[in-house]
Amino acid sequence: MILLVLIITPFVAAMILAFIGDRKVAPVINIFSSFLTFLAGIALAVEVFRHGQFVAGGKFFFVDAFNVYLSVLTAFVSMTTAVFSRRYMQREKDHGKVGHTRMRFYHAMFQMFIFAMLLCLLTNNIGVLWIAMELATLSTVLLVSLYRTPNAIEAAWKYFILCGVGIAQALFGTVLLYFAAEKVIGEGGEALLWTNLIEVSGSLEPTVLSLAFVFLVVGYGTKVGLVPLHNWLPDAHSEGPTPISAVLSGLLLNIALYALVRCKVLVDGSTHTHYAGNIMMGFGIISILVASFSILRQKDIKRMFSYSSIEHMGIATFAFGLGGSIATFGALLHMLMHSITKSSIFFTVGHVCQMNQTQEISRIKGLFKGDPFTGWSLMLGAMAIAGMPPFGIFTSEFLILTATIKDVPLLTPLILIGLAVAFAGLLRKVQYMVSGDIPSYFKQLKTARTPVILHMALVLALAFYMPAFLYKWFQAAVELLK
Amino acid sequence: MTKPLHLILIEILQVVIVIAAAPAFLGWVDMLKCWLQGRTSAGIMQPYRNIAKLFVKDVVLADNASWIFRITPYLVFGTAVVVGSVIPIISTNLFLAPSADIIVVIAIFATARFFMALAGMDIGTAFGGMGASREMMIASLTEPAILMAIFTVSLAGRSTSLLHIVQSFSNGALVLRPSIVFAGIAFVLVVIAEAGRVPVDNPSTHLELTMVHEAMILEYSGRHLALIEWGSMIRFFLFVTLGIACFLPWGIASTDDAGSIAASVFFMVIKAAVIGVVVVLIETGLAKMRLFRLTEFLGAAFLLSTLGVIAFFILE
Amino acid sequence: MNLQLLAQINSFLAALVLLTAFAMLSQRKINSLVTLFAWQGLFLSINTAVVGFVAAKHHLYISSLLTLSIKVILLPYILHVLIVRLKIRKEMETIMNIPTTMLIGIALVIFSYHLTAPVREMSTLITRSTLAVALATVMIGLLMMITRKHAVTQIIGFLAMENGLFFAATSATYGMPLVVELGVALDVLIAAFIFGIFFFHISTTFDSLSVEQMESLREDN
Amino acid sequence: MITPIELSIFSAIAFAIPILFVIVIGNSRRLLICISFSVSALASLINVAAGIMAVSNGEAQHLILPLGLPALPFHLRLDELSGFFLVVVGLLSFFVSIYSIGYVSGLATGKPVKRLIVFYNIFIAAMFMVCLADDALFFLVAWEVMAAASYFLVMFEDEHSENRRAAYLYMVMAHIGAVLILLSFGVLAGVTTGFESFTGYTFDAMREANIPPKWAAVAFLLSFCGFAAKAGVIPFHVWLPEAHPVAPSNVSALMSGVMLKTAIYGIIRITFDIIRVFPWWWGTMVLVLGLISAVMGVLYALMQHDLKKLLAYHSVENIGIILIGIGLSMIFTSFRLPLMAALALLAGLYHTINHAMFKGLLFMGAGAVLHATHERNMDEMGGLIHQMPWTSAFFLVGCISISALPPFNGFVSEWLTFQAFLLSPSLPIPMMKLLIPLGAAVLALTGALAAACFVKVFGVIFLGNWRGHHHHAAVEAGWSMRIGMALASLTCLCLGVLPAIVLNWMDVISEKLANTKLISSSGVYGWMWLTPVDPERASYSGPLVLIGIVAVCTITYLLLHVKPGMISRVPVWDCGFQKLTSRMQYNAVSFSMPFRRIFGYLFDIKEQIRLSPQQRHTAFPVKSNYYLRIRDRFWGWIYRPVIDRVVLLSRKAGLLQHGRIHVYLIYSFLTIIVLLALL
Repeated sequence: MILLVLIITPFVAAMILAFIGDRKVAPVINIFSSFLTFLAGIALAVEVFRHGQFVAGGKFFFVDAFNVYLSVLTAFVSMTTAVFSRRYMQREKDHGKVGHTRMRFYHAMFQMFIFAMLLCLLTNNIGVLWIAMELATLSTVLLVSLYRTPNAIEAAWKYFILCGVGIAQALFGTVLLYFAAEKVIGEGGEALLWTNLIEVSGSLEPTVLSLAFVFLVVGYGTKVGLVPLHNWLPDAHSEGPTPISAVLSGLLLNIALYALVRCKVLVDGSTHTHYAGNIMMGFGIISILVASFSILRQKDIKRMFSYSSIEHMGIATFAFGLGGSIATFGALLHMLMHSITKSSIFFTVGHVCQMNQTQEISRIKGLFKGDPFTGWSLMLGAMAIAGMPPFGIFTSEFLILTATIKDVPLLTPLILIGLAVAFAGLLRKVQYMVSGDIPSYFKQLKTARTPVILHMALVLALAFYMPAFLYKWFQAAVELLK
Repeated sequence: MTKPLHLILIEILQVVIVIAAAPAFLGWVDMLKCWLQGRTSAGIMQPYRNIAKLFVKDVVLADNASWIFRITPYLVFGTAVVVGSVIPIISTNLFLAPSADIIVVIAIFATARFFMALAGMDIGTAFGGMGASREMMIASLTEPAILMAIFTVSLAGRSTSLLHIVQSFSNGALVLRPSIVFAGIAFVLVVIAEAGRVPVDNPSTHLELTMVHEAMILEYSGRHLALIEWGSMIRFFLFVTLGIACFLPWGIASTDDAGSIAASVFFMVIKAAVIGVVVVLIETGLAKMRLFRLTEFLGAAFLLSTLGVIAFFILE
Repeated sequence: MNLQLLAQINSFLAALVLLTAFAMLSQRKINSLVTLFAWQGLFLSINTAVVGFVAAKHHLYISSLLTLSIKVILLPYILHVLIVRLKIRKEMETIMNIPTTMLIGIALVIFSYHLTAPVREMSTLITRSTLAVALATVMIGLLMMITRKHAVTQIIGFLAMENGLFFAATSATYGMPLVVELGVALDVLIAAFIFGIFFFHISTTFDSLSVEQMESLREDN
Repeated sequence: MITPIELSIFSAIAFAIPILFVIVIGNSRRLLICISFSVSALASLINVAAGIMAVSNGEAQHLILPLGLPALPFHLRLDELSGFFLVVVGLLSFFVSIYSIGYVSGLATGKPVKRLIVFYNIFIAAMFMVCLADDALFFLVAWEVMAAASYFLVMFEDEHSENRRAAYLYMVMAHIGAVLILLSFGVLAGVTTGFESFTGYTFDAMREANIPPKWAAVAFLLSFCGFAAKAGVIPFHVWLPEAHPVAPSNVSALMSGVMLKTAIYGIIRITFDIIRVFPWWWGTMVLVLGLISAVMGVLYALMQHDLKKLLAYHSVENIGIILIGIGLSMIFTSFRLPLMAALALLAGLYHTINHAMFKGLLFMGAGAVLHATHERNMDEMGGLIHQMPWTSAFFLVGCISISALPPFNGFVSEWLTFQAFLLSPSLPIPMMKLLIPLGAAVLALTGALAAACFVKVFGVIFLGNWRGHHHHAAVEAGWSMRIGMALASLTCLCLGVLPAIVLNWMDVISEKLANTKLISSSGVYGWMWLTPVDPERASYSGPLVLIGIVAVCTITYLLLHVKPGMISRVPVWDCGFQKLTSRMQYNAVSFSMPFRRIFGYLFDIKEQIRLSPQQRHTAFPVKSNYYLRIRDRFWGWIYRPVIDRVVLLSRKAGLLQHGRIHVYLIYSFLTIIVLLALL
């Protein structure tokens, strides 16, 4: 029941918003519906906390420790993003960057996107998971090109084509999965239900599954933004409107990783080797290195932070590939922390860009003096994302790194280099932007502080105190995944 | 164990001897020098006359002289006297001796030097600064050498406290230890540097480019100058006695009856006289070195003392 | 009808699909490219129907109809309209010269045959041998997207990949569950609309549909 | 009865109060500064008390905060070692907080004082937490918070590019160091529990674990590099002379005085407390690095004429001296010579507290001078002793102490180190017997050079005449600054004169870490005499030496002043020719010239005299100007190449984002092919 509310609310909201178009109420409805979604998410969490994991809707939905926290996270971040985007998009409209039709489109598609992601998370059917993933892509493609600038269109085109190709690979993988499953479970819809697959995963044909995993990892990996499949990501993040960058970076990547990990579990269950893990570790390392070295030379603030998203996804992927209780725990925590932190950073970046009317790092200066709140939230956000305590990302990186040096000591130097370079790069740029004197073209604006404060407070709090239920879920998820 | 009264007496006696005898030793050295260079000497008492003369003179201070400038002479003199009270010269029954071992002694001298250099910079003349700079440079080179020499001795004597060094040597039979010999030679070189004698520094010159010690105290006059002069005489003498205590301690009284004290005083005079001869021979033999040749001179000292340490481990 | 014949039909259709894929790879004229794509869709839908008949899976008929309506009628029509509207030149230049592309294509076929061999061993279906063809079609579609400079051709390549996937779904396994089939079809439909919109945007902003103008977001400077 | 550990926790929480004040009474600056810094002074004092209690009652106390991960809450532990470091940190931060009242209110308006107050308090609290932490996670959290806070403090005047550069360099090196430490904890915890649970992260678990030698070596090297990066051990020192000068002086006092010490704490904690059993080459490595840092640090310092840069390089030197003690102690420990190990360890620890005191004092003095002159270049100063008598007196105390001259504290610790060196003959390995004494020679050289350097510093800044181009009316520092410095100087004197008492108090540390008491084996003379090992070997009595010197000086003075001859003040004798200008004085550059000549090959020196082209008349001397630039060779040797590599690689990474969608498609195509081929 709650599940239904959770899934349906954004869908309905999308319909309504598409219908009423760009009125004063539109952003309010947007916020309200995502708030409703968030409440539903909370309720669902309570439900799961009470009775543990369950299957609903004729085995169509499935909620366990792993996806419940992700769906609450999704609901939460999309809510705050809606709050943020209200004033932000209003201002974009005032600047004449977007018209009425596009605003209508923006609001509708935003909700549609949330719907797709929640469907992704909560469905029990691998095929539907794929469909929802595709839907999520399609619903954001046109949001990326919202500004209709040549660059925006180029970015959106690349996003569309690359993710389309990737997703197609994923479908092929899914087909192979089904092919292997139907022999064991028998034909029909049953054979695609994750709950059934996990039970029989031991008896699935290893060769087929490892073949399938190649396609799945390439397919979903494209959306996770793993190097060398990442090229769409910086473009899409930097050219799209900031709220979209926030949800793409904070949520979509998580969802894709979620899908990938679900598949990994099946493959591991079948092959009983570390095959899938090794592939993921490889992708993770490459992503960390390439992303961190790219951060160093970015001239565009949003591009820089999108690269940092690639880096962190690399870390999480690596950790999942590494396996083991500590590393997996760290990875789960990392997904949580990263999406909260990164989205708050993007909020701040949005404010910064609007105040300086540019995304060029070299033209952004003196934020400490210009607008202390924004300056400090950018600085602290960067510190948090770069893995400085007392913020949560440090905790997860701590766990992951310590686990790494124990299990694969020879890879730690690479990760060390990656982290160090990324830290140096981020700090250099951010320090440049916050310090110094205010440029002439700087214009202080009223900013949406609540989301930023909420996120940063959350990251800080989770670093110092992790609630018991969250810990319980993580442990359960670890049991499932490790 | 001896009665405290005796100890105090001995202590006082030694301090008095140190203060009194130091100018005489310098006079002796100068006298010998004059003889060797075929000049008629002013006699062994000349340093006393100088000091006396300076004491009766008035003090002329530069306008910008600060309190550093004024306390330095007292510190120089005071540190010298304090050191004089801890080095076993006439007896090993010094109750003050444990309060400072050989490293502390060197360090106390360093303190005096520190203040002297500051005083040199206080007036703000080029000479003062030059003297201070050079003095500290020389000191930084002598320090390692002297420490290695001491190291050798205290390795041999298994202690850095002078009393025990003296006892362990003078009680032991007279054996010729290569390490001690090396260290001894090194020590002589170092003493020459520390006391500002030729070839390191020429105490009798006032030619600005060669001055080191004199440059620092150029601005002093009257009783201040007297104290500094006297202090540095004591310092010179103490280095000699330190050498005696470390390298030829035989004859230093370990009991405290008057006879043995007297004997050890006698021995001390003899040794000091001999050492004076050695110093003079070196001084007249060598010419004043250029400042940057000193590195070689002191390097040699350091090398010898290090050889001493190595010899100790290899040969003994 | 006996299964043997049906199996032969099935493999024959598979061969045709592969053939059309190669034809598309070598085709320069855009209109005929679209036509070829329609043909491929047709073979696909027939094949689906056949398989449905063989396996007595009635939902496969539905998906066959879906394929017919979308991939054979709707999409080609949309593409045609676009081509006419946007006055796209008929000749498409490629990045690589055609023969090389063909060679690579053949290599891909062999490679995918090699890959799917173990899978074929364990399968009991009569359609099993067509999995290699499906994979090859997917690969060739990707290759096509790589080698063509034009937005429309890239889309066609993309749809060809979709075809390959669909072919895999119907041949390797006797069709995916219906809900999935429907979802996939829906996605393809949405995708079609989206690239339709895109073509307009691109051509209005860059006044040409060549992808080569869209290379400004680069960092290798 | 409240236990020490609770006490120090509460006081650490008390550091939050000033931060609240910033929010509450942000508008009235003067009041804010007074209250908040007094509060932090008080809190520091409480910590000192806690530390003293902890050391004296001598058993470890544990506390587990309900924070962090449920399975890995924050463990705290207050044992003798952490107690000692609490005292070190607390004492100096107490002095500095008092000093800051005057210093900060003297800052120009418009400076972000609130930022300063907030991070100042976070910084100190974090240092306390570092000393208390007892599990890897909490330790690193505290450690990094400390680094971040100090980073923002260095960034204080972020409008200057040099501040930004320094802060950036510092933060990056600190973070890399922290990650290295993290990895070493990873090794320790990993071999402890194999990571099936979180329990392995507590130091207790690591203590119990018996770590295989190879892994232990890895852990040690990692952690040592990490801590060395923080302590500024050569060659990890480059950030230090950049960061300390640009920070506000009270901050640089804390950073140089106590923040570096937390690294020392870490090294001791890891080696002596957690790993405990180690081969002799670890100690040798530490010793050698210590010696290099000591002598190189002082030489670099000699070459500087920027006051705070010079002091920063001296921190490198003194860290080196501390490491010499610790290294010796490690060597002795590895050869099972507990007594000597105890001596060397105490020497190192004693120098730790000494350096904290006098370096803090010197930086406070430097701050006062900056305040008065707005100058950091010593060659623009001079004769300040007349305008600022108090400051100069306190600064002099600092100079004597750091030059290791009796009767002040620096000497005592160096003396102890020498004694430790003298015990080296009892080592079993002949080679070490031969080589370690040379280390003593290096230490002696260091001491002498330090003395030279501080003659230069004091002479050039406070003595002589004003050298500056623009004349500036310097005024004496305010009362709070003077109190801060006075307290520090007093501590220096006490530590120098009464070392026996302090060492007695510290001895419990050596009992815990080196398994033997030091004084107990030689406590025959009581507090007057310091007799490590045994009185036969060596003895030093600070009180007697001090009393002796003072007594003789006073007696002489009195004797000479029964009938004092008159003192006439006259202008300086200008050697006959007129116009003896103040530019003719020796300044920092000319003072260090002999040293440049002798040790020049160690530096990257660019020295030239440019003769101005226009010659007015052959009779006049040509106008010439002198140019000198001295660079740290290590930058060119190590850092520059690394940076170049990184930039190069990042350019390579940029090539991936080529811009052509076909290329991207090829990437994904090839990825599939490769993965399938690997199948």
